[in-house]
Amino acid sequence: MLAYLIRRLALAAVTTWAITVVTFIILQLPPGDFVDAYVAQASALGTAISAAEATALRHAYGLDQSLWVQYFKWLNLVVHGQFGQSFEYGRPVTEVIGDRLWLTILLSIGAIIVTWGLALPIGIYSAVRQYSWGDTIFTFLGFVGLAVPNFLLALIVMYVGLRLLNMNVGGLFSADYQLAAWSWAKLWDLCKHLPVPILILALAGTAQLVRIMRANLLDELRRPYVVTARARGLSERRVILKYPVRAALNPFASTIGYLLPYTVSGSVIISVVLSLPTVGPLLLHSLLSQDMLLGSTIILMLGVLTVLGTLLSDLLLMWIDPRIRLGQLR
Amino acid sequence: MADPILQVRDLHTHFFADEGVVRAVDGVSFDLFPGRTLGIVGESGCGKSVTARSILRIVERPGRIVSGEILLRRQTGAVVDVARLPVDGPEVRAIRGGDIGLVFQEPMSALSAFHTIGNQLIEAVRLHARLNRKRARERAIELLAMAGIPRPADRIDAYSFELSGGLRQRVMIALALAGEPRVLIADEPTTALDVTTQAQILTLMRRLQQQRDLAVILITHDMGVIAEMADDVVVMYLGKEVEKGPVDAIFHAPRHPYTRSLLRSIPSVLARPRSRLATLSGSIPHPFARPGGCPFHPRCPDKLTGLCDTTVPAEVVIGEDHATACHLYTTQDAKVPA
Amino acid sequence: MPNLSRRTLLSALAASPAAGALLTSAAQAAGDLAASGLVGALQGPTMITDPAKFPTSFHEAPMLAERVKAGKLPPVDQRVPAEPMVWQPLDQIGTYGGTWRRAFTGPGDVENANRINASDKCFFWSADGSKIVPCIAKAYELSDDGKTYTMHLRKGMKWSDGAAFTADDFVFWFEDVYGNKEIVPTPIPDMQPKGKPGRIVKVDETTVRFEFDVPYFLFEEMMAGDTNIGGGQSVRQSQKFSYGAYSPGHYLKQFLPKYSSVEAVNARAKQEGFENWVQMLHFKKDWSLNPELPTLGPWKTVQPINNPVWLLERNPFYYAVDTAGNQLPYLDKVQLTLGENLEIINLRAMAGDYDEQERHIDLAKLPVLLDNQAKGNYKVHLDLGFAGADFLLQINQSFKADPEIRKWLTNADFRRALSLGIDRDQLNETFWLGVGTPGSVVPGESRPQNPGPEWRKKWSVLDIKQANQLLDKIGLTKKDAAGFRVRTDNGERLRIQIVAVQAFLPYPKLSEMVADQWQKIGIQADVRELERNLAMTRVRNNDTHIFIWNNGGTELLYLFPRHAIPVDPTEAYMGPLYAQYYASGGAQGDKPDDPNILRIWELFSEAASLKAEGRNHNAQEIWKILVDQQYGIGTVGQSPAGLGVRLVSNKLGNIAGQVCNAQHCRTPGNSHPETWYFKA
Amino acid sequence: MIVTDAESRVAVATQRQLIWWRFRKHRLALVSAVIVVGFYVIAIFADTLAYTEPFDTQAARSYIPPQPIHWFDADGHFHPTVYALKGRRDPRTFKLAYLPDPAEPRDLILFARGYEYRLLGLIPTEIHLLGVPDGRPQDALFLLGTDQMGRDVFSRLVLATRTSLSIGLVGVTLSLVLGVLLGGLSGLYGGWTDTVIQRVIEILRSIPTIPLWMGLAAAVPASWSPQQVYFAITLIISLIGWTELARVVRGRFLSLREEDFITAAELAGASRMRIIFKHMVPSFLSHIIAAVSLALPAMIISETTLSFLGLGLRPPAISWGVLLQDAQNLQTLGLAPWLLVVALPVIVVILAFNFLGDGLRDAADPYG
Repeated sequence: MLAYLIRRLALAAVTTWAITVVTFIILQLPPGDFVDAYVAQASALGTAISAAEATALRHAYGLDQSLWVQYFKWLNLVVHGQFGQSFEYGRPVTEVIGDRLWLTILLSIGAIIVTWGLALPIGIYSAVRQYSWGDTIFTFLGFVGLAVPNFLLALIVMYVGLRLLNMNVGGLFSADYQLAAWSWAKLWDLCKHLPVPILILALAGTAQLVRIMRANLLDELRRPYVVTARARGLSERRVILKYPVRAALNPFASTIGYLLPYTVSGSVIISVVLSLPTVGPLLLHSLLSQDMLLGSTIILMLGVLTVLGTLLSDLLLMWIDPRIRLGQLR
Repeated sequence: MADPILQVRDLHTHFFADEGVVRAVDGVSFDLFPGRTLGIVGESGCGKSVTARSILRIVERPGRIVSGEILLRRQTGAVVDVARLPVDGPEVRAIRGGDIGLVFQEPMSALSAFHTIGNQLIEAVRLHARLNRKRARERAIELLAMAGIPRPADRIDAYSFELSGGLRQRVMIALALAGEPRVLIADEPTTALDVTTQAQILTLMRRLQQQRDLAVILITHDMGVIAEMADDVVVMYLGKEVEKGPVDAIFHAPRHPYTRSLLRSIPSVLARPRSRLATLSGSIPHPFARPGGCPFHPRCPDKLTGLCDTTVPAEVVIGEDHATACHLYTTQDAKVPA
Repeated sequence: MPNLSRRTLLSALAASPAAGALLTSAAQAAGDLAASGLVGALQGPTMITDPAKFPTSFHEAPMLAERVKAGKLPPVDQRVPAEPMVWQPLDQIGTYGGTWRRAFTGPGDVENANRINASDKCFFWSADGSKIVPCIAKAYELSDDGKTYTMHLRKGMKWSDGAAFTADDFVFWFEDVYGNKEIVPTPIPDMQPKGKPGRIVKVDETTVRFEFDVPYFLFEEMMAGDTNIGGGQSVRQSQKFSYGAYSPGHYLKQFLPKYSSVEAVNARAKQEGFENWVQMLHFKKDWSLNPELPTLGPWKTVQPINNPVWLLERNPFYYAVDTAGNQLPYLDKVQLTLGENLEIINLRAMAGDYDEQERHIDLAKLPVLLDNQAKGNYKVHLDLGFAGADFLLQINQSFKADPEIRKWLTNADFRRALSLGIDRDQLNETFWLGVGTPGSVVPGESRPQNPGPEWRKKWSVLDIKQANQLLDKIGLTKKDAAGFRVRTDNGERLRIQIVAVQAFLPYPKLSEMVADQWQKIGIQADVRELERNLAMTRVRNNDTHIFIWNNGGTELLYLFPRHAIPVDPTEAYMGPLYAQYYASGGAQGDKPDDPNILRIWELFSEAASLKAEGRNHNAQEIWKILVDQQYGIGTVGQSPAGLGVRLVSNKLGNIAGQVCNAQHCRTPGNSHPETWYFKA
Repeated sequence: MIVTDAESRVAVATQRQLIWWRFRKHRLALVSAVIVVGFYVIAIFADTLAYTEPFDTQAARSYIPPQPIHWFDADGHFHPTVYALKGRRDPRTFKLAYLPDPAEPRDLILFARGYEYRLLGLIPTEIHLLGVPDGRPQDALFLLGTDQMGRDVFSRLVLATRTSLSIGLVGVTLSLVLGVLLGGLSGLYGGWTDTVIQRVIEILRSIPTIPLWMGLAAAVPASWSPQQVYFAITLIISLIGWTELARVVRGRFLSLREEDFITAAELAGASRMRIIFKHMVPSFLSHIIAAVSLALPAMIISETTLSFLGLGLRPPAISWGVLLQDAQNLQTLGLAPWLLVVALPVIVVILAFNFLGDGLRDAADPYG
């Protein structure tokens, strides 16, 4: 069991390192650098940046160094828990990301909770009452949920909100609270804004998990231990909740690891559509303006979240599955 | 002989699938007596397991009991028709485990891997007896000991996958007896076990039957096990009973061509579903495509063309407690001693 | 098709082949746009220059009065300069208080509030954008030889931290910022006419002299325009720029090695999280990032731009008052809220979330914006620009990669044919909703540099027949099966590439429409939508055939010439190699062989040493050549497409009917937001 | 008892037939299969189904709402016609208003003349399924209205379908090759090959997909022609999409590796590749088909998302994502909501693929 834990931790570390490499490569792929993007932007605003100035800027930001040097400089910062300065914002990357990361996580976790909260009971219902009306309806809705790309859903919700309900569903705060320091009132304001994006974000995941839960549970329901449990005189509810649901939950735990990046990825794009102050729009923007340190830090953070999620789901699996705990299964 | 504890009368359990209706059990009747063992034998898919599940009312959708009676004499002496009880009602639940215990063929998958055997056993104990946790645990250990499990106090906290196949089957038996039932249905209890363990389990079952005056329904495709264990035998083919009678009569004077084929195929009748029987021509038809007339006629070496393939044979009594459903035998033949 | 602009006269109502869907609308007289009620009078507050009419006692905002009471601030008469700027507001004396809610798009959008704060320029423009008027400086004189420019500051004027604002701040900028090669590696053309560096000299506390070696009459315009030298502190010293003629020396000295040591400032930089002192200085002198920075504008940053809300608050030492002696601005705060994309900003604007917003408002949404006026409690104003082309096809004259393509791009008749092949009315109707003016590149007729009304139409109306004749004449006679003209060298289809970026208007879509129209003259155009910095890279590499931009700002040709003539290598879409040649005085790039370009250069460089009339004459001459040669094909302009759709809350007072919409007017800067107020 | 035909038929059914029957039982899947095939037919004959040249702009046709077909003439006879439109822009609201002109009806005819194109990319023709007699459908036929530039939405939608569906198909093919190859190697060889491939998959899946796309798509040189971008986008999408398929394949291989017939083939000296493609792949083809039909919608969503973000295909290319991006603005919501119609085929196709995939999976392996 300890060996398993160590193996998993080591794996997480290696994966994290690999992510730093991949991240760095991805961000170096587009042609040009931040100064190019900056010069282009300045031009659009009617200001000339001379070639000499561009060179000076490049030097000031270390963009004239080799990729290896830049990578290791960044890695060094990362290892020390720093992430450097955002070129564009002129602030430490961590500050720029600041609240946005927490809002992203809040949104994602909210979405995951909603996903699970809806998917589990619906999945159980659908499996137990396979081919019933309810199952058919949920199955259909589930597929619709899978079929509507969430940005499209966000667009539609925006449209409906605007045209029919006369409300703007974008953003996470009312104008009055944009600026305010954190307070209970602001938190409440945030809570009021959260449901729509969370539901949009949760929809696809919910649909998917309902499918998984239903399939898993259908598998489990066919297993002999269900028959024997029933034959022992347990009530149907007890039989199902104690045995097959428990077993069907097992592979579920392993989905956490992937649910998190999936949700976070989804949050990036719906945040762009709904103008949510999460890391999504920041990431998109940093990629376009080639704000290297900002972009790579965000991707790295999301990657690490994923690794943590995977680790978490491994640990959870270990905790809930005696076969793994007792070393029967790897 | 004492009154039967369980009487099954013309039981029909059908599965209603989109492709058609599967008559998994199509008219089965038998009596079961305390202290005696009834063997139900037949190839896979012949309906023997469905019969067992029908008795416990745990047939899964889309299957359901269409007609027939399952008369159970409960411990109170009252006789109830299990087939008429609400399927998940309290009475049926009390009967399951309380009056009738079930032992399943796959001890590995018949136990939850996520719960200790103690957890499952204690649950079963407390379901049918008002005991506190501590007493229930003691009772569970007793049960394990009774089922011949060494070091039961340690084993109670183990998971099923930590035990050997034989021990698992003993756990299953302990579990089946946790509610002190008087009827035990053992559905292929030894199929998954090696020969030595098989013998041990059968011995255990026989011992427990004697100790508790249990009525046992033993479901198997293994004629050897039947010969060793059963007092009475029902031979099933495609949901119908083709022959039934005392074990001696069946073994020494089998009448139905199918029974005869089965006996000829001893010892290797480990038939896989829909595969060829060693000595039987043809394979079991698809359940949706049951042949007309006598279900066995496509494979029957003695079939009477024009009769067997058009008319379902009625059951004919051909001896004391010995009956068969075959056109080869008429009521006249019945008088002919075997 | 008779889909004509609202401004097109009825004469254009010619019958047309009535095929299918007819847009019979549009023929409306020029007056109709005014009748829409969206275009008001070009107006603004009145500047009082007669000291006799100056107020004698001063008043201040309640917000500041409290601080004075608490002893944190000197009383108002000590904060207002002895020679204040005095405004008579447009409608009436306002009342203090309130927060102006507005939108911005992130740290790249500094210009958003730079323009609100544009009153930190030395000189500015009158409300109609035609005359130079005082700003932080009260007057200037140019010597008769045009070599000396003397500027007079306001006595007793102070920085936002209370320190005196004097001639020393100009000298500090000139010597310690502009003069430091690590900060400013290359001198700016603004400060070196004919390549000869100028100097800044302190005469006394309130008098600054700019000295040049050659006549430089143009400098008066440079100091008033949105130029590197005259743009003012907020725009020219934010975003890593280091221009703008003056700097708060008393504050910035601590970050310069000159006043301590390189080690000391670098150590401080490291401590504050910067890699070196230059990076730190770029941060410290940026008013949008550093709330501590002393400034001169009406508002100063209290929460920096790199937050979801960029918050500005009144400058307690602001130098302007109204005629009643109230220190301006009236509005306490400006709250700029981050909008992650333009759609969201327009959506919120419609909901009435902003009190005044002209930036990021999309002309294409005008009908929707009008629909929501009552609900959002705002009024829509259209501010028409002066520049000739909001959508300008700049044809690369120095293209070399493909001799065949070069041959045609540099052929005047080819360019004329392209221009004649564009149906400007279609573009106007589709993308300007008919409110633009179709025609050539020249600035509006009201502008002094306009060469005359006949130049609006020359080579710039749809004439497919003539276009085809021109193309046939120059030898592009052969066509392929699909009807496209083919190259003369290898018989393949002649393909002209249009590079367009997403900017003020949907340039890629406009280009697609043009490409579709050019089919009728047998020209195949491939539209490439590129990311802006990639497009710039391609321009620098002299890799584009036609690049799309606008010519906003060219109405004052000398202040912002780059989209009219190839002189500025920064954005030399008309010929990067030629622009390099001009800018480097012949050291780099290629010399054009087109005499017309050389003539333009001659007129252009001569103008710096000419007085106003001579300069305007030269500009007119240049415009005539440009129209005749069609280096840039103008399409539709003088429209509200850029910064010209203005939503103003009905609660705001002293709002102009029309605001000067031009680069040099720093829209909405020269309508002086400091005189706006919330009606009770 | 009477033997019905159905029963006896089942009795002799092959495995393949059983799959088909089980599949047929999924009515939704069956309907979906028809829809999917229908969409691909649309994709193949896109130019024939389109009636107006998709790049034909005209200010006088800006934002025309969808116009109905008038099926019956005044006498009640079946005589489908469409009307020409008269439009004007309101000088106060700046809105465009179009009025049909019943005085100028045009017959709606089948196999009409229109713009020139090459049928199946080969045969030059100008015959289109729908049109009007004068060969100028752009003046009167607006089944789904027009966009800002007066381009016909129906025609563009049909052509976008071709782009988006083919991206999905090409992308899935690439993913499939990668997935089968790497998943196969992983499952067949095991050991460190397996470990390495599994780690790569894990890392790829640890990077949130959207930034990964965004990074890779931003790296596509924007100077590339639309065709090159098209292939690059497809490649990018499949580069990420293969992991799931590889996982499925690996699992199958792991279980198959133990089967006797593989061992037999190995003993007989067959090469690895031969074993994979000759013996193993066929044995789980049905799973692959199911996995593919489930992967396809993901591909389509990917393209749509990327293009929507402005990182995928760009105009003048026409794809669902491009059209959606074009529709994502306030003026569309307020003035031309019909431009959002593109959402419909996206949803329908993805839905159909999901149902189809689900049905196939159930049919191939009811308990898997």
